[in-house]
Amino acid sequence: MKKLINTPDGVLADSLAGYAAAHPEVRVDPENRIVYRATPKEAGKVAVLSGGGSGHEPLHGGYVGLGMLDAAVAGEVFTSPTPDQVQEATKTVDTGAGVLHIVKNYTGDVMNFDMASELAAAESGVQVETVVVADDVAVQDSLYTAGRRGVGTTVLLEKIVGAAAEEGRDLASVAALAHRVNEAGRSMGMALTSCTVPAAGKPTFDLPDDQMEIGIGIHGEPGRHRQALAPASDIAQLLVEPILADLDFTGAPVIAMLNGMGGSPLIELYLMYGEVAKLLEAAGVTVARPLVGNYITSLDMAGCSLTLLRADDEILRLWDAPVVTPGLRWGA
Amino acid sequence: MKKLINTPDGVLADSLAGYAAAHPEVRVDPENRIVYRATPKEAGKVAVLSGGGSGHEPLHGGYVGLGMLDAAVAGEVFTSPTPDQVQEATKTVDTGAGVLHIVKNYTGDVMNFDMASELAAAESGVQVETVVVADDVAVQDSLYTAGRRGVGTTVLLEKIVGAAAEEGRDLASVAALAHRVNEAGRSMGMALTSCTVPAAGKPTFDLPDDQMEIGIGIHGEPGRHRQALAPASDIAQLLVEPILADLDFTGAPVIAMLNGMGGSPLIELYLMYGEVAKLLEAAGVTVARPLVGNYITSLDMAGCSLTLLRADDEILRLWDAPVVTPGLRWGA
Amino acid sequence: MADVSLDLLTEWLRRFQSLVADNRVYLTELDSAIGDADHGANMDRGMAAVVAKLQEAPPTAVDDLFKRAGMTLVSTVGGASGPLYGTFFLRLGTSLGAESSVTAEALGAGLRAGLEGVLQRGKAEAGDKTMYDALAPALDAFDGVAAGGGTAAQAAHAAFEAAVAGRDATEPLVARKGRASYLGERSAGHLDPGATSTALLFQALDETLAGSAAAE
Amino acid sequence: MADVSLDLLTEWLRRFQSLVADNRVYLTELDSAIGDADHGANMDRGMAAVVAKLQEAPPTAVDDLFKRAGMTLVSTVGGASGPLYGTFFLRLGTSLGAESSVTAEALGAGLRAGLEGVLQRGKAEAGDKTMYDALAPALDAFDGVAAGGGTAAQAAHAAFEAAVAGRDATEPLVARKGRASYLGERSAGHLDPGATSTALLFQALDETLAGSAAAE
Ligand SMILES: Nc1ncnc2c1ncn2[C@@H]1O[C@H](COP(=O)(O)OP(=O)(O)O)[C@@H](O)[C@H]1O
Ligand SMILES: Nc1ncnc2c1ncn2[C@@H]1O[C@H](COP(=O)(O)OP(=O)(O)O)[C@@H](O)[C@H]1O
Ligand SMILES: [Mg+2]
Ligand SMILES: [Mg+2]
Ligand SMILES: [Mg+2]
Ligand SMILES: [Mg+2]
Repeated sequence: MKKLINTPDGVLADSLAGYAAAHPEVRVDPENRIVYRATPKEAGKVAVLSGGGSGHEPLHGGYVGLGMLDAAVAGEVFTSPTPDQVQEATKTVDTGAGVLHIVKNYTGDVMNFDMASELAAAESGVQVETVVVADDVAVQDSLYTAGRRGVGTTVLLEKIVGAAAEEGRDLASVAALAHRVNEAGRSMGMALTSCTVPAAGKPTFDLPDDQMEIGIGIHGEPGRHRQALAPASDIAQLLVEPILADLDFTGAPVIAMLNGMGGSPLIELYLMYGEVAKLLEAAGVTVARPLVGNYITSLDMAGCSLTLLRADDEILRLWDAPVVTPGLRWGA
Repeated sequence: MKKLINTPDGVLADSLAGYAAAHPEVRVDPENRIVYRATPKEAGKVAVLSGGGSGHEPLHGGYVGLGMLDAAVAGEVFTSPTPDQVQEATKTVDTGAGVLHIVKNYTGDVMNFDMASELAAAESGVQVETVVVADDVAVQDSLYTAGRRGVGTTVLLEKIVGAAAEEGRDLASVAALAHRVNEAGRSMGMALTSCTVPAAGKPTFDLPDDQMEIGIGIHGEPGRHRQALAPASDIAQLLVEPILADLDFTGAPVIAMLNGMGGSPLIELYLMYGEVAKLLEAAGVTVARPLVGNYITSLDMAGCSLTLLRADDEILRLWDAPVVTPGLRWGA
Repeated sequence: MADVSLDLLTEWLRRFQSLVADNRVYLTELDSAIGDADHGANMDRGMAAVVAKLQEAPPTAVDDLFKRAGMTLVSTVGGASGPLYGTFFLRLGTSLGAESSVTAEALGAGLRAGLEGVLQRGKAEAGDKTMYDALAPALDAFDGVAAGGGTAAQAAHAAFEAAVAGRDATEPLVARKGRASYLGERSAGHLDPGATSTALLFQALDETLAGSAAAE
Repeated sequence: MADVSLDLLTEWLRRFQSLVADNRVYLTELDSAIGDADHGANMDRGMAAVVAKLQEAPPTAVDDLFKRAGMTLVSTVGGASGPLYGTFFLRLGTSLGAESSVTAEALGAGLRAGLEGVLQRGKAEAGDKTMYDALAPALDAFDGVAAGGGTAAQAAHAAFEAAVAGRDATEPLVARKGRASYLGERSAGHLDPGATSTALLFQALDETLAGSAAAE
């Protein structure tokens, strides 16, 4: 395993220490592994909180700041944070207007956040609403399964909902918007290589030099199927088709994110976006806001994912609103 | 070779096409492989131009925009652009106040840019000044060699000089500032893995699983020496020490960039920055502005580099000035 | 028939911790195949914390033992296994009194309360390829022996064997819960990591009680 | 003693192109060891463009042939080899007239003008481990044979042998110019890629002229 780390077990603590040193505009609670805004939001505004396993940077810590999150709670690599951590962050960011929890749909995340909101309501009376992001079309959705994974839409949702909270909307309205965004987003991912979890010390799966995995998530879990390595134009098709088959993206402005998994360089991500853009245009989909880069990663995995969000004027306005975070910044 | 590409020879053209699709705020000339601002600078202001081989994204195309570059000229992967391309860009961006060429110190880059400024002066009378960035302390500097490589300081210089040009300073003053910044910057890099040049199809060098390269540049060239893989704290020392030995960084505000080589995820880069920050503090160096991320990369290489710039109030003010580019953005 | 003492129950958790530590790499390998390669690290981190907590202050009674173990797991593990194992031990503790020993029947009832907690949190059903598939048969076996007048040690041994059989039966299953469910058909052909750690839990109970006073 | 015709000189460049194409991978491998793994791709891209240009419109005279080749290399290669090989051919073309053939002496003088251009651009010295280390001895050998009354073919053969020897002599050298210089001592033990492509240039000239009218 080749990584810029000290010890496998110290990765999270050491990385958070570096994050704190690099970004005076956030405040890191090293004990509870929580990233807060250095300057808290004004009283009376809904607080927006997210969290999950680490290894997806800049998600979530990189999205703490004006116009996006108030706090991000970090679990161990690929492991949801605990209820205690989430509860601590929830109590701290509440200004009286309640807290929105943005949770990616994984059994562990959902259970830990559920326990946290039970605790928060019982012990401190904080009002909590939760949106569970579930947008991965690689996963079949059914009543009898864990449902779709939460992937790329999380980034877009944190931005849009963060802007709404900044405007001073109430908790019910912010939560309703969150659900609306979740329902309008779809993602699909692929990998050229496996990632390596530090504590595991070797790649999660073996992938021959001439094969790729289609339908991967962001935790190094193998995908839905494996197939021969293909040109970028074919890969674009494998990402675009299942998304368009799942939801109609025509007739509305679309936010499109071509996301890198952590080990693929920008030159390749732009190239992939070019292929995707061609297919979307041919399918009559209008990309109003493109976003290309590493936004929700899977450690050092090479590969990419595509997220499309069917937007409207309100969502676009919130998307364009100022955001000042280490991971996403514009308008201020 | 596992890459998100169509064909090895088409990488640059395809990636530029995607870049153009993703960023309506820039204009791409696909034939000459030049990235321009979509809205050119006001007449009478000095234009700032850079360029070089591709594979270092976001450098240079990602730094085109308000407060930074007016144009970036892209060569093939790791190959300087040609004089024709540079001359074309130079003529296009000149508003009458002259053009600053920011060139990284490599034999090929220097020769091609030299030929371009000869052509530009002869054929179109454009006034050109050139700064050759040479900041890599891994390379011994001497009259009889090609001199130090230009690496990380290039990013900082493009930002600072771009802000000065935006203020309306004249060419001589902008060029003088560029030389001053170049003399105040030092970098040192290391690699955990080699990169793979698409046209070569396999890693440039073989690096055993338990070894790392110290003193690498940004073109996949092997480093000054190879040694056993070490913890991040030791690696930080290998980067910090030669830089501090080369220039005194105490008693002035310092801009510090911990840069990823393209294949190392953010969680590791922050961790490395934490180690570096500890060493700098112990050495009495005051980091006024930290920057952590992938800013000048080497395709898919895993590894990182450290750049320190000895700043002053003027340089800090220019650093903080608004910048609106795909790769670096704040203040607007 | 001797009751199971607080010391033995504490020893059970210690032994579980050491089995988990020994199998850390194996559990993570199982989780690499159909999950996210952290089940070994998660369980090891959690049980190490439990043992450390018990070291700090010895448990005062059987309910205290399991409640503290459960709370420690909830607050140190995260992931799916943290709330599931945590709730399991919390409910087990809650169902017991502030006693210094338990009967085989009471232990069986407590374990079942734990199972109910797991079901409430995770909503797994038989055959979903989760820890439930080892836990449920283990408890059935335990209760069967205890109800027939067997010792706690005999019940634990039967539970261990049933847990192993349950664990092995997860191999051909297509997962419907947890991360493995994302793999669809590709999840078949692999043991479930959580069912495997659950088998270790009953191996630890079996080994602890065998040859102890509770075996009389 | 027959002059070297425009056709033969055009054939020289064609043959160089095909040798470069055949050795593309090899040249890139050499550049991987001590450079940035692109010399094969660079030379191949450039010479393919030269041949395409000549295909579009056949050269009208020897100066036109080499000037166009040089300009095409400058505008399609980039890197270090673009300006160096480009300048080499540009100067060679400039030193010749609008003739349809050249004498061995004139060709030698033209090649030397090319060498001067390379020196002016690159400022390399003997032993810096660059293409200069193959080019300079090749020209010395060419001039020696031509001055002694040898045919152009004989001169080209001697030049080829000297270029090969010069190329081989770069192996133990520590580079002082170009990217290889960054490696310091580690650059020793490898052939210089540019010296290797320069040897191909003279191999092409040798093969073109051997058995031609210019050999008479
Ligand atoms: N809904 C559920 N009900 C019961 N057990 C579950 C459920 N979801 C997951 N599990 C168990 O959790 C195990 C995985 O635990 P672990 O790897 O520690 O957490 P995570 O899946 O969050 O990475 C699975 O092997 C499975 O036995
Ligand atoms: N200053 C110089 N003078 C002469 N030849 C040089 C000089 N610098 C580099 N070269 C030649 O250029 C070759 C490398 O060419 P190439 O790989 O195409 O360009 P780059 O180094 O820009 O990647 C070297 O092997 C060397 O022979
Ligand atoms: Mg996990
Ligand atoms: Mg090159
Ligand atoms: Mg897991
Ligand atoms: Mg090269």
